[in-house]
Amino acid sequence: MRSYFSRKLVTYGLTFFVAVTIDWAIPRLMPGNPIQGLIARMTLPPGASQAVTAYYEKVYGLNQPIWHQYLSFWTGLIHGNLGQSIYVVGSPVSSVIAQALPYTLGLLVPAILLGWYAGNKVGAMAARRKVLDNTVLPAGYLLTATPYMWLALLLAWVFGSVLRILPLAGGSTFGMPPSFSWPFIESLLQHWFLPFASLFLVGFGGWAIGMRNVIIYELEADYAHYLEALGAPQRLIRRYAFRNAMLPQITGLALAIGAVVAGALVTEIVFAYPGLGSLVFNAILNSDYFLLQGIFLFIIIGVLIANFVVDVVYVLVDPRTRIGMQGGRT
Amino acid sequence: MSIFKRRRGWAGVGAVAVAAVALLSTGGASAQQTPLAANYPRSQTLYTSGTQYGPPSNWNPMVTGNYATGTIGLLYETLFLYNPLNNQFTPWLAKSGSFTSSTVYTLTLRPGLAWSDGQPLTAADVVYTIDLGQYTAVPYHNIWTYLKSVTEVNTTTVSLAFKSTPNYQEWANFLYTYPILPKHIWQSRSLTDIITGTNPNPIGSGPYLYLAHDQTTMVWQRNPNWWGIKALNLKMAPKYIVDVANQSNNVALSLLLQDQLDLSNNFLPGIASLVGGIGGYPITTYYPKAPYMLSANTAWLVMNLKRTPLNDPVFRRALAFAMDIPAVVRSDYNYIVKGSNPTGMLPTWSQYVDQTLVKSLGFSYNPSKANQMLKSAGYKFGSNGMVETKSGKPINLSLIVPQGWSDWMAGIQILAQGAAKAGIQITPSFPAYNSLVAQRNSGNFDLVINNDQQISNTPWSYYQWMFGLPILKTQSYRNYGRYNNPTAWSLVQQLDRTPVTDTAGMKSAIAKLQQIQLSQMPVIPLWYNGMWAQYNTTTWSNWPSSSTYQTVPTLWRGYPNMGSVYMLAKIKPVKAG
Amino acid sequence: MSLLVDDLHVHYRTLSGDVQAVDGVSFGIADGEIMGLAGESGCGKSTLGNSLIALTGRMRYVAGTVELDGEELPIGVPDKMVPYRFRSVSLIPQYAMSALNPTRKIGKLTTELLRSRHVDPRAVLPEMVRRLELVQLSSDILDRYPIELSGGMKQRTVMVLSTLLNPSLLIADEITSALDVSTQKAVAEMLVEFRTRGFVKSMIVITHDLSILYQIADTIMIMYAGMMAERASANTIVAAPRHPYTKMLIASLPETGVRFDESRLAGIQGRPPSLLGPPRGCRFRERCPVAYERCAEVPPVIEVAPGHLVACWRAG
Amino acid sequence: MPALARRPAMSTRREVLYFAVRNRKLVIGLSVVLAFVVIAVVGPFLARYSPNTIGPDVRMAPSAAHWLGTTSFGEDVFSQFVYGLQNTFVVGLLGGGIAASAGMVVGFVSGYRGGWIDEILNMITNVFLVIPTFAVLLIIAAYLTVRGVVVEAVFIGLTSWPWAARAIRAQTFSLGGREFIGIARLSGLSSWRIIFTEIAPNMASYLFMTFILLFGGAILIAATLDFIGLGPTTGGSLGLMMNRAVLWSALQFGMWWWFIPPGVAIMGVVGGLYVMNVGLDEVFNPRLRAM
Repeated sequence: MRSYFSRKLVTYGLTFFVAVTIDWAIPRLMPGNPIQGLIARMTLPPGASQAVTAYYEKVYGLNQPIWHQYLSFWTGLIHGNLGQSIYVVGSPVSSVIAQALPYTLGLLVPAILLGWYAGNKVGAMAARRKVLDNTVLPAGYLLTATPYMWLALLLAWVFGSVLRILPLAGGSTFGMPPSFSWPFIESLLQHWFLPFASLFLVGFGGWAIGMRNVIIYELEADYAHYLEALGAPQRLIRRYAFRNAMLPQITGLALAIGAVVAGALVTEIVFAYPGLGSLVFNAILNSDYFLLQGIFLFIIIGVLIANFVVDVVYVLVDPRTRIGMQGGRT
Repeated sequence: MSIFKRRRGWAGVGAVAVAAVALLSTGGASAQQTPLAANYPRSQTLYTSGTQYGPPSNWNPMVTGNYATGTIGLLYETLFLYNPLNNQFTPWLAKSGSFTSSTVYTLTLRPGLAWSDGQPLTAADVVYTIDLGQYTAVPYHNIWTYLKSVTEVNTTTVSLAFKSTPNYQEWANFLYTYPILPKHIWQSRSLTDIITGTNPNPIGSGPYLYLAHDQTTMVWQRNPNWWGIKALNLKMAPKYIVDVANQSNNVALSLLLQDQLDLSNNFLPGIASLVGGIGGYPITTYYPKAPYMLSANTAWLVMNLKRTPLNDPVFRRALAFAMDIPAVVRSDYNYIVKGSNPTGMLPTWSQYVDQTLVKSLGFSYNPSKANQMLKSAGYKFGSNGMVETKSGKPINLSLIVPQGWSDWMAGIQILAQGAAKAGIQITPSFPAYNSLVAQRNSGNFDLVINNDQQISNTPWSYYQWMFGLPILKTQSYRNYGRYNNPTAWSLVQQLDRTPVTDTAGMKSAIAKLQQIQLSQMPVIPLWYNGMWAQYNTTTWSNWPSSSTYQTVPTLWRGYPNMGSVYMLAKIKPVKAG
Repeated sequence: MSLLVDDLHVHYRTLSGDVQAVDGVSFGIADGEIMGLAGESGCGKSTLGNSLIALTGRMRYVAGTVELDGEELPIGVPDKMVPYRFRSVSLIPQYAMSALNPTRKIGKLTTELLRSRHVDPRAVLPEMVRRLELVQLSSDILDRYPIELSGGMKQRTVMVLSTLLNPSLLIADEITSALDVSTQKAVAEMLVEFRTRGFVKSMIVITHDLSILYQIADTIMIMYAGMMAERASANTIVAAPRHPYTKMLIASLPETGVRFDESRLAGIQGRPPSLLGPPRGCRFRERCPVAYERCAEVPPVIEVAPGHLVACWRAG
Repeated sequence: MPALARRPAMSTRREVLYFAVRNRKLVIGLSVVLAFVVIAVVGPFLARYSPNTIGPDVRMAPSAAHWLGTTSFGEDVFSQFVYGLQNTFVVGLLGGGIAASAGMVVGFVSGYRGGWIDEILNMITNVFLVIPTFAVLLIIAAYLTVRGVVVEAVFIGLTSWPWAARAIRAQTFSLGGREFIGIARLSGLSSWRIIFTEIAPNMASYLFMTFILLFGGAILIAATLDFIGLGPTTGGSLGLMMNRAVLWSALQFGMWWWFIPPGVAIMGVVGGLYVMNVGLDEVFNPRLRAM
């Protein structure tokens, strides 16, 4: 078991290193200079613009040779310093992200987990009931084939524009200072609901179908037939099938996280939700290297942690891998 | 493992479903009520948006393109205000200011000015602020190219000596553009901090105080001790101003329609069809009919004069005739903007337009004429009907605007279609803003649209942008097309040194510049971008309009000191609160 | 007689129509008898075996009766069969290696299975431990997952599990085909031991492997194309077969006759007929060296000697 | 074993065909996809306006003159729709094709060769799986000034192969242990030959299904990129239609005809592909066939 995890940790470590390096490099390989853009918005007279450029390059360390920037990036990272944002001028990247992160996590974590959970439940139910199968299956296919933002658009249109019962944009009512008061929490929940629903529904559809299909495979497995021959009731067989079908679904969860993150990014843009998605979008438009790096770092760490958790859960749930790791016979 | 236990799981899902239903039912009720009651009383709060496209993070007036909405105007104040709608300078922090000799300007401050921390605002602050400009990286460094010295005569009087004939136009511009800073706070700061710092917890002199901010909002609170209450008998109407940062105009439109915004300074596509009660929305604008909006600046087609065939004035003039501006005004903007005068002069500067020149050298969309001009100039045309160079190489001009600037993105597609009718092939493309800046500044482009120069006290600002010399390797500020005409540049400088009161002198210099501009066509004026302002009259009324009072209706950077601070005093709450 | 099968017809549904996989088979098995069931692939032997316990998806009961210990088994009605399964009729499947749920420990699986059949596991588990020891498995395996066991161990576990409730009839379907020769022998001997100890009353052992049957079976039934060809004591089948097919089958084996799989049967010309619409008369006719005009009629099953049944005109 | 197994008359190919035409999921999925293909192919001949020509009738609801109404600029939504649909198929085929090829190469080599090659390829696959490739796509897209549909498809293809590689690796791995591969190996055939003549044909159905999933995936990714405004700058697309509909406040003005059709088409095509895929699974996998 230890060797398994140390091996995993090495993989994760290497992946982290490579991924972060790529995310560091890509913005810098692209044309355009963030400082130039910043200065351009200031419309400064010629002399001033050069001098100000020099100041900002120094502030952001962009006057250093590229290898030095790379090294400083890692040293900064180790000290928990992600640098200064360019888009949100003068704010440390970490504080910019810290403001947006709760919104994104608040959307993503429930949407992923509830979507996964409910999808698997309903998928398993569909596999055993014809009526449910005939309704859940088509609905599931349509949902999982729906682009996140289009579902978001539809929900926004119906609930925000036509019925006008839910807000169309933002994370809470603009200008309402955050507090632990009921009006603020209510406002938070109202703004949260539609983006959450669009993420949840798409995920739900995919998981429901996946579960339904895997269960059908499992019900055709030898152990199911054997149990049937020994007169075991369908209830027991279904329970085993469900349990075994969960395993590929757990692995699938790890693979799906990247896609859901992408979905969250666009959904946030549709609803102008103040999470990482809107931030990424603006960081890109403003060539904000530091903010981009910082957000990526969080996404990468998030995805890695999620993957690791899934790995651990999988090991706990599937005796085959667990036994394999204990050196048991395979 | 709990994930396999059914009951608990369903209970969880059930709870979420119940919560969702509860949300939906209560959401319906509260979204229509006033959800803000608890915090900023709705009837005393002005909600606005349109300036801030990112989170407010910076209250440093030196960071000119990024400071939070209202930093200059609501918080820090200028010596004068300038109202471009009636071409009037109004003393603000200054009681008066005038040239007491040909090279000396004497400035008198109002008595009783104070900073929000209680310290008096005196001549020393003015001297400190102007002196800061000696540093190259300070945005108004250019004043020291003609300024010799600044001295404090007494606590309310400052004397400024100029090196020679003052650059009257630039100086007048400075007086209402840059604010006076509190010396007692700023003098201890490092230069880097002054140039690039965020200036949190700012101490200003203006009618509003910093109250709070978060990722999407900036909240200002009325300054009860503001000097202007007594001195100007002005009282700002809203107790709170909440500026909403948003990324998209369609979101702003939603908020405006839902009464969550009172003043939207965003470009709102299709707003024309909603103004005047269509659809029952209480939305109004400055003008009740087209163009609905005042004009804020000119959108210019900047051509790279270093490239063939754009180095040929004949080609450039033909291109001007191929710009289907009426189609842009109609289809892109639904008539909320106006096509530009051939000189590019904003409507407020119409007195400076040389009408005879415009008659002889002006242009309007005429594809067949453009085509004819190219033919008679010896340009060849390919089998597809598209113009080629005189040596028979195909011409395909790339026209760039920044990614995400939706009205321009649509606009250049319309322009490209119109130009094709004249036989000129234009390919629109949309690089990211910074990428566009890099291409533009380094001269690596064919065509780009630019509107950096805003409405101001003087057409000089337009001409120095158009003809500015010298041409550097990187043109970071002006003359992106790299038009090299020393005659024109000296005329611009001559204009600069013409006193603002000498209208005749200004006109004569400008006429000469317009002669060069229209015949050489270094840039092509397209349309006037609107001074976007949409008012929701549910909570606040008495907005600036052609029929009420003439004040610029936007809180964009630079506009409070062009008079919109008056708007804040003149609007009236619909319900007393 | 513990088992009496009378004129059983079971069809196998396919795209092109019903395959008459078991087409009128009758036989009986005495208490304590081990009957071997042999024949080429597709002769219907597995279908016959399965139909006695659980019809799978594509099998369809058509006609005939099955009586076990004097009680008729409702084999055509799956729901009604449930009470008999495991308790009266049990199965050691072909796929014994993968018959155990991979994510359950064997003990837990057994407990859950027993509970689902309303048997108190505490009453049965000590016996299970004894029987595991009998097949040389430690009781530790109850605390293990199937993946921790070798193929042979899994096989033996399934044997013990399937016979835990002392069924009257055990159907052992190709249980040795996946094992190596020495294990085969051990497993076969255990089957006999199970019978001897009374864990099962009677047994049908379905296999390709005549040599195994020779070792353990009391009687052997040879099937051909959905019908019974010959049935007799194991010695008689090997030493004195009467049906031409049996003769050829025995002859085609190497001396120490191990298995007759597809390739070895090359000795017999031709292929079995399609059971979609089988020919009238004797189904072996096409390949039979001694066929004559009479064979166009279905040959009756004749008892040529006590307990020796042959379905061939020539046998009479 | 049933007698069927011995009957050579019913060849595997015929059997697959037999089940294929009777599988409801396959038939429905394929019909939906084909219906959209027909619209994409025939549509341009029916369209009476060119997709980006501005017209005098703005914000018109669907009518006889404009079947799907007009945009804020008076462009014909139907014309944009059919051309966008064409591009959707181009992106899907090309992006899905590139991803499938990359996934196959990596998966085959990794699964067949094993050893350190496998370790390295596995690592690369993992990195790609963990990196938010969509975010990387965003950055790349943002900086490519001129982007065509083809460029977009290539980038999508190059970033969406990892899960396919992983799945194909596993399949190859299990096939590699089979007897016939061992025989091929002993006979001295080169690795590539074994992969392409022995392994790939044995996984043909699996590979085809992988391609279909990648096809649908590429369409979704492209739609997302386009929606953010980072899609093709030349030519239209369904995602771009939605992007412009949002930017120009179609939601607020109730111009549902501007943003509903593109979404329906994407959902239809991708959903059709997915349903088809399950149908194919049932056709190729005898255990799942219902009689």
